[in-house]
Amino acid sequence: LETVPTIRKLRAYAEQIRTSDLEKCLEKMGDNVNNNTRKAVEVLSRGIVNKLLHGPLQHLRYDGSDDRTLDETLENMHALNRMFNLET
Amino acid sequence: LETVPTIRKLRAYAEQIRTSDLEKCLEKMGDNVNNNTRKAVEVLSRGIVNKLLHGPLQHLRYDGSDDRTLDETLENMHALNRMFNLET
Amino acid sequence: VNVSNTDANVIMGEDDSKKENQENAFFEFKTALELAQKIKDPIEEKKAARGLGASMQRQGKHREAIKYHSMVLSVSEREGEDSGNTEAYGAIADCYTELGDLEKAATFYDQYIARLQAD
Amino acid sequence: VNVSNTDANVIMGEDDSKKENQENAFFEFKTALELAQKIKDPIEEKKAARGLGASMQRQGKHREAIKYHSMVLSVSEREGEDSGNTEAYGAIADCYTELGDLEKAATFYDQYIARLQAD
Repeated sequence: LETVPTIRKLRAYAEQIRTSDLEKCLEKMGDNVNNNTRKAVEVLSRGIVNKLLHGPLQHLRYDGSDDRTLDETLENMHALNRMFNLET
Repeated sequence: LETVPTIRKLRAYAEQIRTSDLEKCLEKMGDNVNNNTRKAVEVLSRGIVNKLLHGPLQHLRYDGSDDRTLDETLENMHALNRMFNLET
Repeated sequence: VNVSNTDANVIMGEDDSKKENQENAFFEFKTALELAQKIKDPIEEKKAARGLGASMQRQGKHREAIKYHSMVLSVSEREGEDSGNTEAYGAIADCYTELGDLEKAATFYDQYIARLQAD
Repeated sequence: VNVSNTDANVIMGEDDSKKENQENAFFEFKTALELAQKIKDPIEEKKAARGLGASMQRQGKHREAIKYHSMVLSVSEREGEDSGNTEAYGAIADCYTELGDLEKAATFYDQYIARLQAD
């Protein structure tokens, strides 16, 4: 449970990057972009972020059943907090 | 220097996700996609990946001058290896 | 009378900016939701519900936000089609985190994380 | 003679697949590079050089790959315009890593990492 705030912050961090870059991309495409294209680009941005976050977020969840120890999960959390500057 | 192989593998991991999702996106857009759109989408995919990797990769480099300790850098490396399954 | 009206407008104008825009957004999404339910368009219904949830979150109303994000999950269940569920699970978990209910947050994050690698 | 020609074709066909495609790619990029240099189009010149570098990497020829990726950096310097440099630094570092020269790899990764947040 201690890792929940880190999950929250890492999600927010990634979402900010995603929406900002997506906006810039749609701006560049101009007004004549159709809904199909808009949707494909949205799915692209979400897909990349989700797949990149999958590993780290999975390693922040400790369900007691698998090989991972609680210590390791907390080390992952500390490393992510450092690397993404999430403590603030 | 010990962290160099991790940098290499994390880059490769992210690049595989990026190119695969980018390809799917361009397929969905079909043949009538112009060069401007194609370039915007390519820049989007690269921008998201680069910005998300920036924190972790920066924390894998230890130049001896800043606050970060060598131990911390190695802990970051171990955590990334675990979380992205890079050891194989 | 004129002066006090103007004052009121100034104060309202100052209250504008982000929050006012959120309220405009709320009413737009609300209208969209009712319309989507009337014409029975589940995809638009989910989009409107997600928009309402996001708008509530930005206003700090996390309980209401959970209600709207959960609507996405119900529509998915009703229609047997799960688009938007990953984001809904994540958003609901975010709200529970903000409300300090880390147990519930963890449950929803687990659902969210389990879906991250799908396309 | 006919049979042996066909045999040769079968063998060549079997040799196709990935590696052959890489070689085709190499010749296409090589032609593109020469054309771009002739018509003095630095952007296309860099794209062709990057393509040649990537193609060499996929064939495991990391020294040659470094040569082509470095060409991107030289064109940038010549033109005073740095598009493609981030990727070139990263790719050169990857090649040095594969060659076991971790010192050089680290130097190029530093250049790469320093550029990751720019747009």
